Amino acid sequence: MTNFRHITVTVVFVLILCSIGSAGAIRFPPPEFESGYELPDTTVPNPRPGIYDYIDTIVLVLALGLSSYLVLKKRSRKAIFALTVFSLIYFGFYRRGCVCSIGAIQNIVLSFFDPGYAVPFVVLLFFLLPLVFTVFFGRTFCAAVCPLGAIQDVVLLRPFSVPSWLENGLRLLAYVYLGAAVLFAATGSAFIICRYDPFVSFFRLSGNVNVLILGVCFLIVGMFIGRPYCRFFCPYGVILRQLSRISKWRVTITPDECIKCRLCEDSCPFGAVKKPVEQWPAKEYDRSKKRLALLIVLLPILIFFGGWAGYGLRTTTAKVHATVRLAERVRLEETGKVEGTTDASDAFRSTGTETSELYDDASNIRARFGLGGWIFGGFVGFVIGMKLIGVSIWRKRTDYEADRASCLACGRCFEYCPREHLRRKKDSTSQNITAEESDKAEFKSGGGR
Amino acid sequence: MAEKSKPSPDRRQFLAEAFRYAALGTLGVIGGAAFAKRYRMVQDGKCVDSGLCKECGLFEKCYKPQVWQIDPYKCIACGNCATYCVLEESAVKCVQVYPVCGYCKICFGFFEPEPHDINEGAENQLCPTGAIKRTYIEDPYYEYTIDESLCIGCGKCVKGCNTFGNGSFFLQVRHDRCLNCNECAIAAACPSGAFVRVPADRPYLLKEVEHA
Amino acid sequence: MTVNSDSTSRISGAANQWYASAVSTAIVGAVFSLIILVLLVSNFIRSSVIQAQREQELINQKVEIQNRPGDEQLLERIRRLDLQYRQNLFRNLDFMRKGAYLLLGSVVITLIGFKGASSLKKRMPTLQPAADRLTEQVCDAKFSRLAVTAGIVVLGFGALLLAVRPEIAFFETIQLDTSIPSPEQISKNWPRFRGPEGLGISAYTNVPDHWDVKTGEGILWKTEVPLAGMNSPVVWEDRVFLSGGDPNSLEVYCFDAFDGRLLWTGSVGRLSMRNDNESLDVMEDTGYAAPTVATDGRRIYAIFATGVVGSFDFDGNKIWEKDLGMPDNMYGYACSLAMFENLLLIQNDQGYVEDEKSVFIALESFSGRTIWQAKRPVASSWTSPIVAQIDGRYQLITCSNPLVIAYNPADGTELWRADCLGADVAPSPIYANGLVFVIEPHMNTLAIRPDGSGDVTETHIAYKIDFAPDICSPVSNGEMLFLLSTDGLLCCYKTEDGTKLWEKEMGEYFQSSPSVVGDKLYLLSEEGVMFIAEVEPEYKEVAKIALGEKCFASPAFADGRIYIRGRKNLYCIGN
Amino acid sequence: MDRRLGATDIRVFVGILIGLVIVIAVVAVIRLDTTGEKGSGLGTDFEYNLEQLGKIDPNLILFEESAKPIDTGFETTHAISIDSHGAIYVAGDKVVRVFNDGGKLLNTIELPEAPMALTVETIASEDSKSENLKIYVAMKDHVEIYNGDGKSLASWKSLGDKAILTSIAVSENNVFIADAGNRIVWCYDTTGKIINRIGRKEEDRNIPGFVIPSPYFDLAVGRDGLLRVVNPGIHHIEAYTFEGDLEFAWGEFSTGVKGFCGCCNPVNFAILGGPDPAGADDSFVTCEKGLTRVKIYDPEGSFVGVVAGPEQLVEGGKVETCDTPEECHLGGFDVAVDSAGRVFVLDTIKNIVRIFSRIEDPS
Repeated sequence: MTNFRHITVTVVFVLILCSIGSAGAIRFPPPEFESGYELPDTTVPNPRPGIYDYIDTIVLVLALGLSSYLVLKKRSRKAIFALTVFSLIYFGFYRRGCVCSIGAIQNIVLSFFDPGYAVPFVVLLFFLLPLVFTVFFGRTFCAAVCPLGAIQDVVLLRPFSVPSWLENGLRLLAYVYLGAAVLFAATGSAFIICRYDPFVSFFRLSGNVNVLILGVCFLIVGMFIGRPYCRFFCPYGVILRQLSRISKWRVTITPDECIKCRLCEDSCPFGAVKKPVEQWPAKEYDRSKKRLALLIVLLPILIFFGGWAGYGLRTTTAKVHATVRLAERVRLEETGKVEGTTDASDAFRSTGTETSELYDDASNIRARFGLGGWIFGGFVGFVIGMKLIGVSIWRKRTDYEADRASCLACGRCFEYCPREHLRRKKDSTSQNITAEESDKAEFKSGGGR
Repeated sequence: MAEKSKPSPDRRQFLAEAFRYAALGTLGVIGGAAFAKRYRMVQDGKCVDSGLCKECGLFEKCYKPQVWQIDPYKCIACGNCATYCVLEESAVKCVQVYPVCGYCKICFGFFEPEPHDINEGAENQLCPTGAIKRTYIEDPYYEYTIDESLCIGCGKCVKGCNTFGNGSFFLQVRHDRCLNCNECAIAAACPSGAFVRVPADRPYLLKEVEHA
Repeated sequence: MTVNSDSTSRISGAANQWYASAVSTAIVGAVFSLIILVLLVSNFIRSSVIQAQREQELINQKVEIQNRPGDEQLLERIRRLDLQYRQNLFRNLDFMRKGAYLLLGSVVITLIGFKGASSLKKRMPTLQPAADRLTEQVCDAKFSRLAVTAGIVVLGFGALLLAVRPEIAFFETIQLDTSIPSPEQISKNWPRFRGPEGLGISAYTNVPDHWDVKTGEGILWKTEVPLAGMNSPVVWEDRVFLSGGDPNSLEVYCFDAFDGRLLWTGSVGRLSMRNDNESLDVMEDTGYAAPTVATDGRRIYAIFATGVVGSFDFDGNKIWEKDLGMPDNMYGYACSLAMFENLLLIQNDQGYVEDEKSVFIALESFSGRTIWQAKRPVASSWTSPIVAQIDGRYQLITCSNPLVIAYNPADGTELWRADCLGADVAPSPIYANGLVFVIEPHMNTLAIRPDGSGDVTETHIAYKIDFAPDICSPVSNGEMLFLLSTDGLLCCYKTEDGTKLWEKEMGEYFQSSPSVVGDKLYLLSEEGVMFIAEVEPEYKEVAKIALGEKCFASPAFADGRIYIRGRKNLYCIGN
Repeated sequence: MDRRLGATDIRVFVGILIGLVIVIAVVAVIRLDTTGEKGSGLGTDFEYNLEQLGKIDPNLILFEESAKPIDTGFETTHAISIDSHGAIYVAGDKVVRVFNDGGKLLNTIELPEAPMALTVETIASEDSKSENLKIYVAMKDHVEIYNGDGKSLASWKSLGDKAILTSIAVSENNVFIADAGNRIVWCYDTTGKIINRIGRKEEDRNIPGFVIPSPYFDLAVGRDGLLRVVNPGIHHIEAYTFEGDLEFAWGEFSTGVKGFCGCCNPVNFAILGGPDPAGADDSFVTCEKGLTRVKIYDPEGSFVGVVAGPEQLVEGGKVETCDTPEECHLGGFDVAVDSAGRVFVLDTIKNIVRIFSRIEDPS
């Protein structure tokens, strides 16, 4: 990920200075050669010029804009699919899955907690732009720009619908994942979103075997379950969901009015088509009112217990931080609880730093994880509570509509709507194209699924 | 909750509107904060005094792309670089900094600790991939060069050269190969925390530079 | 498409051909990618196995060549093997890379195939018979709630699983024993310089008065002390404590009182020589460890010439360490430690009066925390403070040049002072028969009534004796006061009025202070000769036993035993 | 109807498949090691291991550590020297500290800059009652001379930026300075005048020239009146006359205990007895870096025995190579001997002085 996540120049410079200090040996001249031998230079091939990052940004903006246009105005699945493939090729295989909006979350978080770190311009844009677009146009980023979404979308062959209750349950994972990612990024321990990114190793055509396996697994599942990563894991998706609830424009199945033909009922591989909803039956209605009251009371309790659990996990979560791991290892060695040393502990000793310093650092970090644990756990508790409330209120719905939050704006449902076909006919006839061709057109345009 | 509590369309629109602005506001704040931070860091001199870009403007100073590199004074040549890189053939390779090299006849970066004989025979070579070339210059000096196409960055020669010689062999991230991941997989696995980020226009930490 | 079925039927024929080809593409692609996958995996496994073998073989042969130098075939073999090994290494890498690309390509083809097929072969949107939507909704809601609840359970359980891992504590917390010893305990032991109250008086009368070093009679044990020190032994039940030091290390020793085994050695931070103005040059006759250690039966406390104070528990674990800073002291720091309840009392007199460096410090025994400090307008001294119970209240009595100051040991408030001393004060004060006896070396010995307050110089000095030792501290059995000068003149006075009773020329030099045991007086000379004498009505020598080793430290008396520290060894004498 | 059945079959099949896949995925995630705990996984061929070579046959060890090591309190140390009275002079940081063999700090001499090497000369004064000390301290490029009380007596003029002085020796009227930068030995008179250059490469005098890959270049004057200089690049100790004629040389490369290991060794040496006639046998005490070994060679250069090997010189007797470059670069220990034949090893990593003396009867 080119120039992702700066540590400030100073930090590096200080490191360099330290290393000079530690160098010890004085610079020693090479021998004078009588044969007139010239000292060769060490080759220093340069990294990819930073300007390309800005090109990436431009491409991103264009892609977002185009995707929004295709979803909301053109309403053409085929075009969307084409754009998806492009994004897959550009942001995926060409840019090797980096720069990546999903990973950008961590950089943003870190920049708020690490005084020595400021997030690069490009990363900031990659984080913000999709969000801004979502506020206006819904999740058009997921539709055809995100390479992770794209690779899952193209492998989707024979979708089976996931029952909505299961979906509701599994979606919790994404929130937990987001929380964890923020926690570890804030403590400067790790970028877990990048560590466990299942598809990036495809884009690079190499990588750790286990990650490859993980990716393959996701793709296999993805052939039958629409975009499992996006729906059940993607931390960025969690943010996009909430924003797209309030988006100015939104994906509608029908271009004008719903005739309740039920044709689109199972058109959506992501279970985002909401059927019309009847009134509560009277007895259910009362019960649900009570339940709701109960759940609202339950919310703060859940938050507290969540936080408490998160706090209880601090020693475990802190292990993710290298310093803590090292400190624990050294401690075990010092107290003779383990035999032998590791590279890390040897390296530490060779620096001659006092173990007490290391221990102090480590326990500070643990303390930070304690606080972070409270927040993280509290967040999870809150999410669960809200979800419970969410599934126990319901709003009367008369039409078939795409659920604002979970609609990935892939445009598959368009094809199922008779009204849509009418619209197209109108367009095509207005462009005086023969019915036959237009039929062909419709026919083909059934594709992409 | 259904009927009665259901807000009238325009009221709902208004709410949505309000939320939208709130959301945009939040994003603005986040962006602004993240952005302002760089200015703060400029004021703190964290960027300015880095001396890495004296004449260039604030943008270059603080917004300079950064890349991964190995601090040769922290590296313990553990060998993780060879296997933990996301690339099949690691982006980390051994480099030879000639001004530091002693041009020894018997180089312990090149020869087995107990060489059977002082010649280039495979049985005497330390490097498992035979990536080091030894060429005669003049008595008693020999030049040692790394063939990067063969080097896998295991750091065996680095150990030898450090222990007995001047340490002119050491590992560096080669940026023609490095993908510069957001979180470098090797950095995460580095036991001595030798991986640091350096400005992309000074992408190497060659020993001679610091020595001078 | 579903709306006008006739159009579908019209072009379905063409569609079928397309469909067939799409499917076949997909199948071909799938098979192809499968083959590549298999190849890649097998190659991966095969190579890793073979490489491992080659590597091992290579290593073996390299070892072998050491034993069979000049074996050309072997050399050849090695070189060939090595070449194969390396070629293989990179061939594999190359194969992997190419394979990956092929796999990608074929997978793409497969996908295109399938996609084409599925897009051509329309499945009509299947319309399930409209179920009872109401119940459906209700069930849905219920199941969702259950699912989420299940989520809670799962998460909670997961958290529990993770949380049960034991925590690795970085700093272990030692349970501190903050109790203080009872007066009985203290009087039974020898917890500080010159015994329970620092008066040189033993509570025991069964102390041996005859032994013989040559025959070994009465010598229970003799142990060499690792590092030299002028300080005296301290005894608590079955433990004997000493300290010693050299420029490299400052150490505290714990010996087993029964067999003299060195049980443990505790070490405190030696002075750092980083910044040279701090470097210490001690005099021979003070050394690095002149001050005697103190104990409260829970911990042992030691201070050294470098101003470092350390505390260890009876098992030798360091409890705390404190650096009071290098004392500015011309002969080297020598004031022994005293204790009062849970306070460790340190008389840290330095420099000259005008330097205003002198201070009295009381540290909390178990934590090392400073409880109180009192600045002292005095110069360096080499005396040890005592804590005496004087009509109901405790007084901490300190001697220095020029002041004798009594404090309340609990909080450091000054009770009274007398401006009556001068020169380099070495002998410690004692309290006997209602009077405090202080010594101005070579000049005179003063008796002060300790019931005053404020400056008592004019008002409370009972009487002066115009004789004074210069190093050895005085001792008294109540009605008699004994003064012993370094050159061996022992004088005895009446404590009420200071009238001289008798004097005796011992004919030896003395560094260590005299002690009273029962009705006997014990004097240990520099040459290590122990004089044991009865004192009434006249000096009457009971025994005179040579130890055969120079002695500077005052002996410690315990139940039936004497502990004597010689220059090198620690002796335990008993019956 | 059958179509619906088929659909259900597919569902079941897919369900099973997905379940399976999920299990695999979980396993993969668990097995994934991002923190380097599993190590590099490279074969044994990729390990650099000196364990075996570091071990030394105990029968060869003729010395034992006879006293507690002296903590010099330095941050960096460079050289050690011992005067005829057995006082130990250690040069480090910007100071020369004088210890007695008990480790007591006797004296401190402040220096203007970091010292590289030093030697101490004892001169009996005219009436030969008192005697006074001359302490020669070699800085990077010049020599400073102090008396016993640390008063500066003289400061000779610099040999230029290129010079890196690494050793200094005194013999009556001659002062020899090893200059690793110019790869030459300077011969001064006691007033600081350069009177000769020794060891420049000259074919016709068959002087090979000094091969010095790293700043370790030691010399000393033997009682036979010959100047002994290390030629580390070719693992030789060469004997020169004061006129600069190469008399003879000895030493051979070998990682084995009998020879000098590494690319450039020995880094330092001392001559037992040195200029002092008492109880000297003129044999050599050499010190190697890399495999840190202190060994004894007889005057003809044949191996006698070992003073201390890595096991003796590293706490816990763990034979190991240095980890970080800084450790390695400090790895050149210095040795000195006193008239009693004790060997003093200056550990430039821990900045302590270890004292070794002969084992009474090496059984």
